[in-house]
Amino acid sequence: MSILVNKNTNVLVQGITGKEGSFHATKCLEYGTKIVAGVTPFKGGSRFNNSVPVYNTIDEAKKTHRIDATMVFVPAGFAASGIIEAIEAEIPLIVCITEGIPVMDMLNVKAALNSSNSIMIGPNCPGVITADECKIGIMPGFIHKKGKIGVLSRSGTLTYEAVDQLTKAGLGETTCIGIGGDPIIGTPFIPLLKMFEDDPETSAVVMIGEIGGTAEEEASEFIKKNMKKPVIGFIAGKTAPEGKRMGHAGAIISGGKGTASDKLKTLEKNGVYIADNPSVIGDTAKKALKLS
Amino acid sequence: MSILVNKNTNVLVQGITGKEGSFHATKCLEYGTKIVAGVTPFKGGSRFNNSVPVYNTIDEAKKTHRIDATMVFVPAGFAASGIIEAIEAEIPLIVCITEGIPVMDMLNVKAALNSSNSIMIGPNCPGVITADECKIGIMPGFIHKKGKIGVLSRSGTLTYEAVDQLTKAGLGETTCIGIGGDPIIGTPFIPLLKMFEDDPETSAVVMIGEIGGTAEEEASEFIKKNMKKPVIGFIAGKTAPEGKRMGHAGAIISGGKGTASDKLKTLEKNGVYIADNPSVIGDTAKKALKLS
Amino acid sequence: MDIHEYQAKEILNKHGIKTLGSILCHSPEEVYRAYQTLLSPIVVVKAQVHAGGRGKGGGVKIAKSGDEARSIAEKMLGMTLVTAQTGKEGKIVRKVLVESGAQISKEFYLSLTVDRKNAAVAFVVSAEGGMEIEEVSKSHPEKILTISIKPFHGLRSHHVLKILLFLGLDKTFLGDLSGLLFHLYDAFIREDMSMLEINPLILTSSNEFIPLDAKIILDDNSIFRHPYFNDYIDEGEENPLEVKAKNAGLNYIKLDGNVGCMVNGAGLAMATMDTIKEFGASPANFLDVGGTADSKRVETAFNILLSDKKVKGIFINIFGGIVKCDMVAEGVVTAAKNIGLTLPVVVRLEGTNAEEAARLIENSGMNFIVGRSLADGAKKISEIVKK
Amino acid sequence: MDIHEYQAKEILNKHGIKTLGSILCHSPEEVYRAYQTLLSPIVVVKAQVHAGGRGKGGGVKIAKSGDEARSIAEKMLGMTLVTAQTGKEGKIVRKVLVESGAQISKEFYLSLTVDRKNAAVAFVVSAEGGMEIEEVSKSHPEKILTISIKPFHGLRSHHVLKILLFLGLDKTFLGDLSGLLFHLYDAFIREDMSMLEINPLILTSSNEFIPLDAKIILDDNSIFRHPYFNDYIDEGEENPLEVKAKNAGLNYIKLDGNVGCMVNGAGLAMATMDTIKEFGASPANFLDVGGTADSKRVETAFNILLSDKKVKGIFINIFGGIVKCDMVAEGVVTAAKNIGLTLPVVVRLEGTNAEEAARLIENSGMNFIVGRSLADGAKKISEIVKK
Repeated sequence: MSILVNKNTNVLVQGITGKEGSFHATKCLEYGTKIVAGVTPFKGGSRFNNSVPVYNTIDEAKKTHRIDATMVFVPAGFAASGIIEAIEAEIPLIVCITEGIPVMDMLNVKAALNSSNSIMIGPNCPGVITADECKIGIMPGFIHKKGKIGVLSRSGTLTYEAVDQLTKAGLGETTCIGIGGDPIIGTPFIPLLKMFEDDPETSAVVMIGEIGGTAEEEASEFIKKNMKKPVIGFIAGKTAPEGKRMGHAGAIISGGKGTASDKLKTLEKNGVYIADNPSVIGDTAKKALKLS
Repeated sequence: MSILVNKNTNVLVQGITGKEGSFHATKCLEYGTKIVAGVTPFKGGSRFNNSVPVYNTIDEAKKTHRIDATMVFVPAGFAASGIIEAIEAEIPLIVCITEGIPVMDMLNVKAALNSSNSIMIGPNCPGVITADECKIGIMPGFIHKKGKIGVLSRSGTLTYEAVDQLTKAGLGETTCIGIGGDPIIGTPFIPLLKMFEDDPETSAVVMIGEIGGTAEEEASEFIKKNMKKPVIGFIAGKTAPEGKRMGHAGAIISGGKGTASDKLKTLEKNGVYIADNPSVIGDTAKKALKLS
Repeated sequence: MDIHEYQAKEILNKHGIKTLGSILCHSPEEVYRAYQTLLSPIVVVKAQVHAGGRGKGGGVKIAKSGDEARSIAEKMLGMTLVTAQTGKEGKIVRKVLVESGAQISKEFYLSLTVDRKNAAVAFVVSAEGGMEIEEVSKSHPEKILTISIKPFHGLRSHHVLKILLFLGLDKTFLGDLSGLLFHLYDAFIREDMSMLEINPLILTSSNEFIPLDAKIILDDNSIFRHPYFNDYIDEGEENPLEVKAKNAGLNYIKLDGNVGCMVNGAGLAMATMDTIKEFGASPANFLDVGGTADSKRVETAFNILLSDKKVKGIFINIFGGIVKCDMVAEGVVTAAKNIGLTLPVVVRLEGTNAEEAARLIENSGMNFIVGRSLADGAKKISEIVKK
Repeated sequence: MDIHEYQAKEILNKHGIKTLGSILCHSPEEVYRAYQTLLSPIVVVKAQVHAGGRGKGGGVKIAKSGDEARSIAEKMLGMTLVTAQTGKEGKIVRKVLVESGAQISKEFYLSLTVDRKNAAVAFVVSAEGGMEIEEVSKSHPEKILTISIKPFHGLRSHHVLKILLFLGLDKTFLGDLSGLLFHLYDAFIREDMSMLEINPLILTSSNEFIPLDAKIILDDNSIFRHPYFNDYIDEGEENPLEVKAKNAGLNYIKLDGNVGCMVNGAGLAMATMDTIKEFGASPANFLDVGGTADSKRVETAFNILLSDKKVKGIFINIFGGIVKCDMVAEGVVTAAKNIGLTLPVVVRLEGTNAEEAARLIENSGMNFIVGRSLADGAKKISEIVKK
């Protein structure tokens, strides 16, 4: 078991012939992801890597393929259109890697998602991976190993850091999800925490947050009320100054709100196991599971 | 039992001090409806009929009262605002009587409803009544009698005609709902049919449709697939010409679509008991229930 | 509300959509001068009436000179144009639009409507431009593409792409088509339209998209935020009785039968018409007198019904809900007396105080018959007019 | 991106929102002439810098004559303005806005922001105009009203009513307040703003609502549809190193410490800074080199880090995911050699081919130390710079 994706997930790639899209689609195929089709306007009829059929629109692709998930590499200016196309085509899972989508576009996308049955991960995220089964995203596959920890993160490479430790600690992962570093994202921590709580293979969850917004605080309240499984938390940005965007569009302390210390206080209060620095995420997970 | 409203429903009236609002609020109070508060901008602090407290906004009213439903008499130009205020205040049931709301406003209202937990009945409808318990609307209360038939209708007086027959036939009604005569309405037949199917007190449903749109056809497909209780159908407008709005904004045959004969054909095919003319609605209900 | 082609094009222009040069004319002389002004060797003279299908009825003609244009206008202005959409009685042509010619490379069908089922705005397109879309939808439904745009989705580039591909256009047209569709979508929403039909939308030989015809229906309910709608009302295009009824706040639609109907409520009014038909007679009209059937209102209604000379009898069917039936009965009797009504009238009053009302009607001394139910009343009036 | 007050007011004007007459000036002489031109007995001279809290820092002064205005400008232009928002180093004042005076009857606070939690646009209002809203929100949260407008709800009259009542205004102001709020909401969405703050919004003695100050932050990501954003960029207001980094496609933010950081990924970069701090040293910067850490890019990054003279050592922390660590190591070594780097550098490379990478670093002959983990690397660099 796992959440969101597994070895049977049929994946579409939107923007499959672009630079990023083609590079990562190849890597995903190498990992074993079942990429059944790609979409790029005006490239319909061609084949990607001499195998994956490319279509002009998702509707065209859907005529021939069952599609469970789509990986979106559409450029920022057209990403909202690409996501809404996927929502209208009723793709159950949309994973949007694209960085730099305007917030106003995301407000509309979020409204469209709310009235749909689609789940979106991202944008501005590394994607979703279920170890040894299905990778939809840009993370390095080899660091992942099937195991018992679910991973949620607003970050990219920091997630790899955590996963690497979990793998080396012999714990391994079920599913690892980068939820995205933007202020408005498709799916915040809570619905995913719930899925992990319900997933029999997941024993604990690592949640990696950062400065900006209140998503971690809300998540910790959910954890306190609704989760039996231990959650290990790390928050990046203790040394970040106020009013500056720390790389991610969503990572900003404004009006004194969204600081790491506030978040850590709330997380601790709500029973989250805190990893004081990123090097001890693996150890903290072991402790939380009473393995050390 | 009944659906949507009962004797414990706490009702708010939006536009309670207006001409229509005050007239019908009084009638509802006489029927026994628990009107707990009213809203009219800039009339906050006063009392309606020397008893019902009036507030400027729903938020103000909610500070003092539990509100289960609201009856909206706000003029057409401001109705969308009034409905969205009710959605934002998370009122579970919104009954909008107002006629003449622009369709573009209703598209937005409908989108807002889709992302909320509120149910809206109307607009341009007579309202909702559970016989002898709660009347939220403008229908004459005295023709209703507690019984076993659920009534759904796109019409006003034609509904009274049907109810009158059901009462005189000794069948009586559980809940009677005018869903509204506009092209875009809050709740079409299907979700209400489902509620009636689940309501132990309802033995059969009378569904009164008219020309325009395809709501009746969709309902009949739902009935065929999902309902065990008999449904009696009547469609008004067999003699209506094409391209003319027959009073209701939604009652129009356009491009040859939405004719009464098409609807009747589909209803019959899907097992709805057809009342050939409005005078036999009561008799048809009796036959459907094998009572005659 | 229906508006004229030239008004529809004004609205499109306001929203940045180019149409061909054109001049509205009321006389053959104006048409002659319009030909000279437009500097187009070929012009099209188009009857401005609230109805489609004008071409087949002779309401659209090509002229290659000022003289020819004038002589076309001489015949067209004042003619009664009968099309599939006017009904048998047709519409009198009071003005014509003289429009420059264009070199047409392709013709498409494009319309925007309200998608009731999805609560959305729908684009309907077809490469079969100039055809009646209802016919295409019956014979070749696969030649029509409908795309619904939910308000919170908005028109997006993938929608434009789908339309472009469906119309068989190549990549080079994407920018222009996109501009056109965004302008149309924006116009549809901002001007509160119920329908916007461009048939045909042409692609000119210089690769421009141009709406050759344009039909717009505006949502009357939004007139409070679009005062200019008032300037677009053309009562000359409507049935005079319907105009009179509307101005009196009554909802009246003229039909072909001989039983005048007076009902409260639109659904009940339709049901009443249907029941009359079932008993072998034919309704002369739809008439919803609304919630307050007082004597003043009933009198106006009587006057409108009686203006239709075909009417041989009247059926009044009122379900008195909040309003008391005896009050309505008094109003009916008073009104009938005021106007000296002589036609046979069947009155059915149901609801509060229905019995007292029946007595008032029976004892009125007028040519009134009481209907005991909707069916009974419909049956009685039908028998009377069939005599 | 931050913009100046005068630019913010230009945007507001474009959207139909009136502001006081004002003239942008670059010299005391211009300020003198501006006083004469404005025909207002009292003017306000305001420093145009990308920071709030100017009043307390001496960046906003009242003048009652042209001479007084000029002498204020003489002091203000060129001064280093330090406010709560500029940091200790302050900002140099290069231009001032001279604005007409107004008779103030009431002052309010009004801002629009993006409500992340509800995915909406939020209005924040308070009758405590002119105060710092963060302070009010801490001391008197009940004096602040936040109303979130979801995109498919839109700003509606009941929202305006709530704001009106909260601000203690009576019915007569409903129309004007409504107009202002609708314009602001429209501007916020159409111009892709992240923040729009009017503090204070004044009500003049003639009962007009006027934004006295205006602060706007634009969403850089939307620049593709707002080419005019480019004209609003004022590099003079930014840290020169940050500008240089940005132009090289690097994400760099200058801080006060002495450990230069070079990391791939924003989250890992923050975590690296935090870990350095834990080991008792202090990060000199945030720097995300992004996904492709080739020698060219690393060289540019080195140059930026070295431009900060406080930097005593560098910590390179790269998690090589898709990119191979030995390639990155080669890039680092080449870049360091090219620029003749002498500072101590701790390099931690994790991921694909990490072992080969460590060997390359160790054998490079440069002043490089291998960090075996994030913590190990942070510890080593901290110990070095603390010596």
